[in-house]
Amino acid sequence: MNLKYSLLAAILVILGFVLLILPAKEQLPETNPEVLQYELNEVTHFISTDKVAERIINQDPTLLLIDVRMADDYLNYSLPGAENIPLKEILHPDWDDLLNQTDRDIVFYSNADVYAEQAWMFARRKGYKKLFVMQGGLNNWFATIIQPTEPPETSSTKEIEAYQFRKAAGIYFCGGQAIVSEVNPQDALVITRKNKKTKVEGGC
Amino acid sequence: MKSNQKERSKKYFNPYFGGVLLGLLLLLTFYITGRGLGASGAVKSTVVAAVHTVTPDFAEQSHYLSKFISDDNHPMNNWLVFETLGILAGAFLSGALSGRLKLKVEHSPKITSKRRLIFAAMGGLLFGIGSQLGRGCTSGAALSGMASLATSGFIAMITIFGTAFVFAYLFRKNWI
Amino acid sequence: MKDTNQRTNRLSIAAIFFVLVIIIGFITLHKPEFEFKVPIDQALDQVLSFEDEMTPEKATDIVSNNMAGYQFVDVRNPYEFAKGHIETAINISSKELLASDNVALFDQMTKDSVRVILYGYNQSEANGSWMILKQLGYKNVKILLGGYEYYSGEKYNMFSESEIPQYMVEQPKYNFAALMEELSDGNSAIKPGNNHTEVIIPERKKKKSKVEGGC
Amino acid sequence: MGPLIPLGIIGSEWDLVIAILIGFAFGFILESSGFSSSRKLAGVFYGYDFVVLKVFFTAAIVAMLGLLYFSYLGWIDINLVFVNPTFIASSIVGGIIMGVGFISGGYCPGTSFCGAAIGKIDAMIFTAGMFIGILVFSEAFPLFESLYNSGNLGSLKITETLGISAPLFVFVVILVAIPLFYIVTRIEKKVKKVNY
Repeated sequence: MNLKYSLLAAILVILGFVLLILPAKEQLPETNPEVLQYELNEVTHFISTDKVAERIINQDPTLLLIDVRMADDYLNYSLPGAENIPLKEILHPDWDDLLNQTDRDIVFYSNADVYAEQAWMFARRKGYKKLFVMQGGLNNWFATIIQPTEPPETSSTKEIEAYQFRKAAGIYFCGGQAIVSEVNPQDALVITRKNKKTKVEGGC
Repeated sequence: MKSNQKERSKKYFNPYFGGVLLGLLLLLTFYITGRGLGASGAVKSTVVAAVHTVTPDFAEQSHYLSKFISDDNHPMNNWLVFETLGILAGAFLSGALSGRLKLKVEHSPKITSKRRLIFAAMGGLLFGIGSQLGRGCTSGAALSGMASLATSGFIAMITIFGTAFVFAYLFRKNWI
Repeated sequence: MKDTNQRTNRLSIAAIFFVLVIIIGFITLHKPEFEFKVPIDQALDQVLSFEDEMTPEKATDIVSNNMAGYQFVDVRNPYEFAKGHIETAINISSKELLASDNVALFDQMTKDSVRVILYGYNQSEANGSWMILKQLGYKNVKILLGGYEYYSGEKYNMFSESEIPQYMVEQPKYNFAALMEELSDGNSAIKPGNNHTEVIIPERKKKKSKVEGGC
Repeated sequence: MGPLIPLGIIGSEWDLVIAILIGFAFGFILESSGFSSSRKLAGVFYGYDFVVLKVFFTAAIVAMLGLLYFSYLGWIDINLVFVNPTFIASSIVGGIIMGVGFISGGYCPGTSFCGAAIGKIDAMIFTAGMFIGILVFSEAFPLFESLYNSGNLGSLKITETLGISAPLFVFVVILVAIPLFYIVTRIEKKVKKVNY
């Protein structure tokens, strides 16, 4: 019986020791390249300018816009409520608190979507979640929201509705008073992931 | 007398076996729910529910209780309450299987049942206050806290057992 | 005593069960096939250096002079590829980028020090694949600015008045601030940091058609 | 991959079913280990029965080890595991009050439920006392409020407090626990048996 206890004790010690000599794992493991490749291919990281506009207008508290252009460009013009993290500073530890979260949808944008996607890629590689890229960037923002082109009359009602929304949104962003009718609320929402990662309330 | 003693202890699990099982269960609980086991929280929920039902105004005025009242979430509808119901059922089954079901007051032969009950009530009262102040009891704060390496768990463990040791001498008559 | 032994056996079984679970966990531990070889800060520096970006002019040069040591890789899907592509290009759709034979191909090209030039319809389409390959440690991979769109000449002179080549997609196409100023036309436009407090100013112009007014 | 419920892998509608099942196992193990007897529990303070200490420490070590291994194997996201916030002053005072309650009542909340379930009247009284205690606490809350909220250190982990890595800490705990188990077994044999 004593032998058995010694064996069990040995097992415990070995288990503890193995854990000790295992290489340390980072708190937030790097996202696997295959995962990133998959997300890029499925284009789950893009969010359209329409949806961004709608969420800004609705003052969605779960939206956080990040401008990855240089500070000068940001000061010159930026989307309402956007924070500025120039691409070259994206890895700076100062931004960890802002980026490493799961409460908000972070949307990166630049003039186009290349720099924003690069910022997305680096933040995503660091293991951060709920990150998106505004499709087409600010150039597309101006082309679609601020100065939308009117679709030909033959276009589908959906397109015309989208145009009317854009027009109204454009008025809103230019400081005018506009009643913004929502586009289809169903697909207006960003891909709402099923897993809500909330910290559970525990305790006794 | 001695054989009786052995007979009795045989009915219980080997303590290490119980410990390993409890550890695995705790691990499973963390794995499934992300939080540990607990017990005193259920009592709190029941108190909140009871007070809220009897005198709603009073509960809402109470600074402490009102923290746990919300309209859509009934206080009884609480993870820990259901867990506690499970504890009662599980303990009952275990007691039934080992033939330990018996209505009695367990106390040292040196003291009367009455004295034991008074001390039990006092202990319960203190535990009720202490568990709220310490944000959890032996299972919730100390055991689960230690397993999740929370500093509060170790503080709770050390203070609970340390204080009990210090006061053990005063209460020796009750137990030995 | 036999009974007590049985109980200790039970303990051993529980302990061994615990150990087994962990051992099985280690055996089945999924070792990722791919790992980023380039540290993240170096990868950022590489991107910021713009060294691995190739202009459409240079690409045209390579193709027309039949320069050796370059391989164009089209990351669009096979249908798009079939519709038209750079003559010497091969097709590795971005969905198949990490398939084992494609990885073997990239390895081979690295060994032969062939410079690989990725392109999609535009820069954005190849950007993800390019960054993944760079971070996997393929030093010889470049990206074609402007993508097939500009290479094929579809858009070459569309904005000829601009001095900046149009394949530089990150260049602003508008003077954002000035345009906003102009469009808001007296309405106080929402400025950065203003945190979109709604300024309600009655619309003055073109009251008749709401759709056209304002901006 | 885990924890399952916070990640939404198991729907929250299963939450309460799981609560009952886990509680059931919890109660069964506690009772079978002898935690339904107050005199067995109190034995740890007089040296005649160390079952509490053995079960408690074994369980804590197994769960600690398990959590770290699970985390290593990627089965559980350790950041989503609830860590009780540390309020240093109220933790200590609460612990002291609970310690006195423990030695006087002989139970703690979990074990008193077990005792009550198998018909221990003292356990039932203890539970009733607990109800009153919480009621008293909520009544006198303004009195405790400053203490209750003082010294908030957040969800602090012992590894952060001591500044050592988690594996090292667990290893040290194991190295301390094994001789401890051996010593208490020796003490148990020496101390006069108590019949209960």
